[in-house]
Amino acid sequence: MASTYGYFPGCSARGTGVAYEESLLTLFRLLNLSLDELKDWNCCGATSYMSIDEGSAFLLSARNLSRARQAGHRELVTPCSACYLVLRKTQDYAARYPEIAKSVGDSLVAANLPPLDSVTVRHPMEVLYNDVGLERIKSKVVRHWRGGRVACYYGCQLVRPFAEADRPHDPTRMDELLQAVGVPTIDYSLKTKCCGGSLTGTIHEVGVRLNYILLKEAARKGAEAIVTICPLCQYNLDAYQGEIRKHAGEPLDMPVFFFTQILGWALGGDARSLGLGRAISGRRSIEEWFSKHAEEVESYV
Amino acid sequence: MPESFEPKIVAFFCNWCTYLAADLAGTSRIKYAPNTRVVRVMCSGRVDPQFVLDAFAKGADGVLIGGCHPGDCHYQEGNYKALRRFVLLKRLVKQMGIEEERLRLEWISAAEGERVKTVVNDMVEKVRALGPRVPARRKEVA
Amino acid sequence: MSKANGDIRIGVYVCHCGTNISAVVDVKSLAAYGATLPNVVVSREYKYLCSDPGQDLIRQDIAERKLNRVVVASCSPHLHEQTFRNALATGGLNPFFLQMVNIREQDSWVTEDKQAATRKARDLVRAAARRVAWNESLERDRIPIHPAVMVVGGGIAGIHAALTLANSGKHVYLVEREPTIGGHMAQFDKTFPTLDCAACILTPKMSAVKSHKNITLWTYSEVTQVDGYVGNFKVKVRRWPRYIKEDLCSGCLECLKACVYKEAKFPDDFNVGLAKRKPIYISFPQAVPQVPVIDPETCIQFKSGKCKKTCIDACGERHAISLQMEEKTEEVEVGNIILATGSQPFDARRIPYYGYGVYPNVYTALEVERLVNASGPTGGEVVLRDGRTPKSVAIVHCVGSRDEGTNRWCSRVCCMYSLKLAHLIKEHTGADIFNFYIDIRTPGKGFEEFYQKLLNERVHFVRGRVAEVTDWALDPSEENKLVIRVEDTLAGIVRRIPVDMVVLSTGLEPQADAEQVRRLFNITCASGGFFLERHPKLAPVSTFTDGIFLAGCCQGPKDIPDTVAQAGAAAAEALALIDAGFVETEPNAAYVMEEVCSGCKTCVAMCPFSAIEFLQEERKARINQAKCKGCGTCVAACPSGSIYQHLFEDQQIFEEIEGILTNA
Amino acid sequence: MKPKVAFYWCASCGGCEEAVVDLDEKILDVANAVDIVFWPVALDFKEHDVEAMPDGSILASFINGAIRNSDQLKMAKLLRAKSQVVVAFGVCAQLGGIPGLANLSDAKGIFAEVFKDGVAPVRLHQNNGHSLSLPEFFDTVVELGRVIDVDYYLPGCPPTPKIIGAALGALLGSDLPPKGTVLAPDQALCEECPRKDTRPEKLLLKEFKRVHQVVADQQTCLLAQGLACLGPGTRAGCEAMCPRGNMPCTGCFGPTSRVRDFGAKALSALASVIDSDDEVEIARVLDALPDPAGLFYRYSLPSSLLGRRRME
Repeated sequence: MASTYGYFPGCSARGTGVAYEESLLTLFRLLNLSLDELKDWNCCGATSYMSIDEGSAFLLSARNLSRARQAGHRELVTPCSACYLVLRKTQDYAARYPEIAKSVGDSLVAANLPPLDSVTVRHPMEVLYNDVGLERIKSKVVRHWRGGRVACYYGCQLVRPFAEADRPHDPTRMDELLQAVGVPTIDYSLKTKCCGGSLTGTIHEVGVRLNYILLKEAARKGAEAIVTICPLCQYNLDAYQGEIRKHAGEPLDMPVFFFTQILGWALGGDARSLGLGRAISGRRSIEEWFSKHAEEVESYV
Repeated sequence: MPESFEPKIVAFFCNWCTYLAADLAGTSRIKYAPNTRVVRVMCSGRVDPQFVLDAFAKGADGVLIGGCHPGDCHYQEGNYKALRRFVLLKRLVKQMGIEEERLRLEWISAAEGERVKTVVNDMVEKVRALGPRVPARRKEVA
Repeated sequence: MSKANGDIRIGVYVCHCGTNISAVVDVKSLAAYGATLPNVVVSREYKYLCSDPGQDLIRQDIAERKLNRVVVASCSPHLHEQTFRNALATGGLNPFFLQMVNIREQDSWVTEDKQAATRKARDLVRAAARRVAWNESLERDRIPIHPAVMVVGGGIAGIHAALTLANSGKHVYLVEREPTIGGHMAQFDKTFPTLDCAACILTPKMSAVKSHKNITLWTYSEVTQVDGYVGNFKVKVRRWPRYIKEDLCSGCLECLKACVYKEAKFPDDFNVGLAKRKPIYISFPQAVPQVPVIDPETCIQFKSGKCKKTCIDACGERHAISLQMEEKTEEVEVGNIILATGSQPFDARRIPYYGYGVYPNVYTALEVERLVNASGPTGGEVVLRDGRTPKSVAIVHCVGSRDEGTNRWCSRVCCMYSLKLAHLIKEHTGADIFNFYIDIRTPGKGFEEFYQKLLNERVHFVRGRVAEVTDWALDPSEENKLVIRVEDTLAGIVRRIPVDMVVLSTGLEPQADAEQVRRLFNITCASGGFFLERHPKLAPVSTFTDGIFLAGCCQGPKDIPDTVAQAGAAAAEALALIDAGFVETEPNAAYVMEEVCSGCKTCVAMCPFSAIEFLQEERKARINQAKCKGCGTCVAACPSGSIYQHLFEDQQIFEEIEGILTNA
Repeated sequence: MKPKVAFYWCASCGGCEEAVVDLDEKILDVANAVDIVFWPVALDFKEHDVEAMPDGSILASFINGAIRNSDQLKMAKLLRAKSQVVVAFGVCAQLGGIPGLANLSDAKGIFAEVFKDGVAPVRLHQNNGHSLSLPEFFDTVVELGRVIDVDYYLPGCPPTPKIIGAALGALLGSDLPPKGTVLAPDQALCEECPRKDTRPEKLLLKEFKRVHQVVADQQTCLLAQGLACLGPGTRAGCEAMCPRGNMPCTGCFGPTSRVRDFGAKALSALASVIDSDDEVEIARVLDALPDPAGLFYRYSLPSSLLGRRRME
């Protein structure tokens, strides 16, 4: 089934998370799922908006949802956990609080956009898990995993408070997806703990300490890499390892992937189209695991 | 419709579930709209469609029937009989020009005091919005 | 059908109920209004009508003012209808000339606006006054009570109820689902706060049950069908085959030794999986009956038919083992039923962040009960699954209690058993013990003293709901430990406390099949899923189904003393009915006006109790007054209006409707 | 001198007049027994002849049809004044009858429906000095008893010769039944139905059928065959004519004295025997009865508890 989903990239896909979008598109192509990007999408309303002026945050994401409806999409895929959360939150609040529903509704009318109609917000992880299924993904694997054990890290926003993408306290679907393509994952008890979020930018040392804890524990449990589903998590964990090395004086250099990169690789995507070259930390491992000879397509029978 | 329109809703509550739920709402001091007037019957199966039509004829703005949840009837099946009649009665009542929201059947168990509040308040609001139900006017003859 | 004929003289009585009613409803004006209604000759208000002087007021007026109808506007008929009917009766009036108006539960207590509440009361009183004019004089029927009682559930509640009844000479059928009676109490080591050993006080009662001449004990059995009503229930009980004949078995247990499985290798439920059992087993040494069970799921003979059957050889001449034994059904008649089906511990897996089932050293309280128990899997040694003795133990309170995410209620026993376990573990291991609690609740005889004792035993108490139990280590001190992350709400800091062992004090939940059981016995569940008592204060062991009583945790979490007290109360309620010899029924049966019945048979299909018979001779329907339960479904269905119902006549209900709607 | 009787029709189809004629030779006995002073459908008397009579000079007036316009109202009152006894003759006079179904609409609605864009009638038409007038057309049809005092009721559409005969007998006889009596047995039709014994004791229906969908079995209970037979709720007296003719009873004899609203009771009885406890399934089964008001109030809408549809 070649299904088409509405697609809302979100800002980080065009900034720090370019590799996420690259690998996502590659992976979906390999599974012949097509993503139809919303025309003229705007900020999802996350972070600053949501914390400063909830009202406008709802309007922003309502506009995106409404555009999706306009484009005739019943399902809207967004890879970013923050976008996912804000879009869901908007739907949820509009459904629960008449006054919010009204203000949103009125503004949409003013902008002569269709009303906030039922659009299901989806995350790629859960699309792969539910719509494609482990079996089908397994069947499409063309490469042996040559890398080490990985820690699947889910972060907070995808699974809480909305528990649709996975179980809120012990999500496992990313683990199951990676295991399906032959990647060994560790039992990682911090998989939903805080990555530091925007603190790395505001109260820097607190933010950095938080992702130091994540990296350290992953290493302690024998993981050689961390795999994420959220651009902010990936950035936080990837970007500050040098700084951590300096302060904690620990030999820490661990690659931090998007799950779409690993899956894409297993299904035959090439390193560039998966944005693997964009990593900051753990470049040596990456060189090794995704080297030319590894890239030669092997056939499974 | 007058500003201060207070709908009057005749409620037929079964003795074992909904009536007890209404008692529980009381002992739990749950406040809800004062518009219902409960007629206690042993079972929702006792509610003769004549009672419902009579209430409407005499000017009730709404009629609420409360019974035990399916499978929970104190008399095993009375609530199913009530349901069968209700489905047909609702159609008849609609033909007689009475808005559907004015006739309602709800399953409320003895433990669901909170639900009595939700149901009654919701019904009162819906009926209030419809306005007073002028009993069907007979042309003044003689 | 009654006629409001002759001279109707109604008395209207409005109750203040202290201020419960009068604070919201204007009782004075209500009484004054009552006086203006047709046929009303006297209308009064009084502080407490249910009190003796209140009732006298009514009796007096019946005598002096020649009342022949009475309207009482007070609380719910479910509370005091009986009281006021008696008042009428003792006043020389047929009790069914009473009509109650519920202006407390369904008016003053649920209404904020005083005018609105008073208006509502007026409408209801007006309706009642109209209706009561049509009430008729009725007589109650008497149903004889079968003296036998069935007790469902063989935990301490069921055991105590059964013994109480049996000792008073009544025959009791005690039905237990497990192979032995004893329930959860049998799994405990010591009991709080006195620390006397559970076995020492339970097992004598268990054997008393076994040997009592008035008790028929059916273990490994369950109730499958209940028909009839108070006085004469017909109950079907399914008895699973245990493949060992109770009458022939001497309880020597040679068969266990002889089993081809030299090693026990199947999880042992009684030890909550901490120990293993063989396919032929006995739950615990003091089990009653002292008879093993063969589990066909695991027995080789049942699985493959290729077993040496060494057990049968071991039994030898007794021939107690019979692999051909089949399930059978017993059917008995009883007058009353006591439900003592208990509760189940909360499944700790439902709270993933406490790591039960993930980290081997996270235990539930019940598991630890077995660990500290001298007859338990470790012979009373508190050791971790890897054999180490814990040096530090965390006890997490309120797991699955007082929690929006799982169960909102307080399970009442966890605080105390947590303190007990803290004491016992310390005694056994000398480990550092941390209790993590929201509040410590010790409202029982000697409970608070026990808590103080624990404080002096240097057990640590941290006030705060545990955020998570985890294995991630921040520094070497936390390596290979379980870390408790919690906000210490007294110190106002977030703490990480590394421990070797975590005990989850799981709360109590309704049995998994409480819903089916409730339907089986036609009773109600409260919102939490525990069985609903008839009245929380005045009828705590009765249900809304006459002749069915509750005892123990099936009605709500409670400790052993409360359970035993309740079991005694339930037994007493049953005894009261049995010794009275009969119950009086509510005279609300339906009846057919046979001279006008056309014999269309519509009603026959309406009755689930087959109380309606079609008379082949007369070609008309007739309702068996004894069988009719008074739901009135056939009355509403009769197309020619030829069926009537006492207490709920069409005319009476039409009058009520009219009364509600004719504006004053 | 022979007692005087009058016959008059209001809103009716004429069937009741036919029923009188259908008395066959009995009509002659009637003619011998009484003196017919007013019978527009058969004899040439005029309104003013009646006006001329002294009050109470007529022994009995048999009025059929419901009251739907001012002229019928006037005649009803006139005859009431002139008669000692008024008999509501037939179900239209008794309960409103078929014309009563007009209460599902009102004058405006009916005219719009009937005349569409054509020429609608006007109350008063004047043309060089001459004027023609029509009676006022009421919004609501009512049964006779609602506008004048009625002594007896003869149910049926039309009443059968047998009960008419019985009624005449009673009136001419010495002991009159109590005022307000419905002159038919106060029992449901099943009592007289030849199929009565074929209804199963516990009848539950999985579906209803409409008469055009099946050829009903000649012997067995029609309801048991899924046909919405209203016999169980309908007063006896017709000797189950329709069931004998293999058609279900439609209720023209109205309810028994113990029922306030024929439709509500018939509805209750019919719905109660649906063999399903599932709301969706129940709704599906009931779709076979597309017009509940038409089915249950075919003859009794004006006298039902609600009386008419409530117009916006």
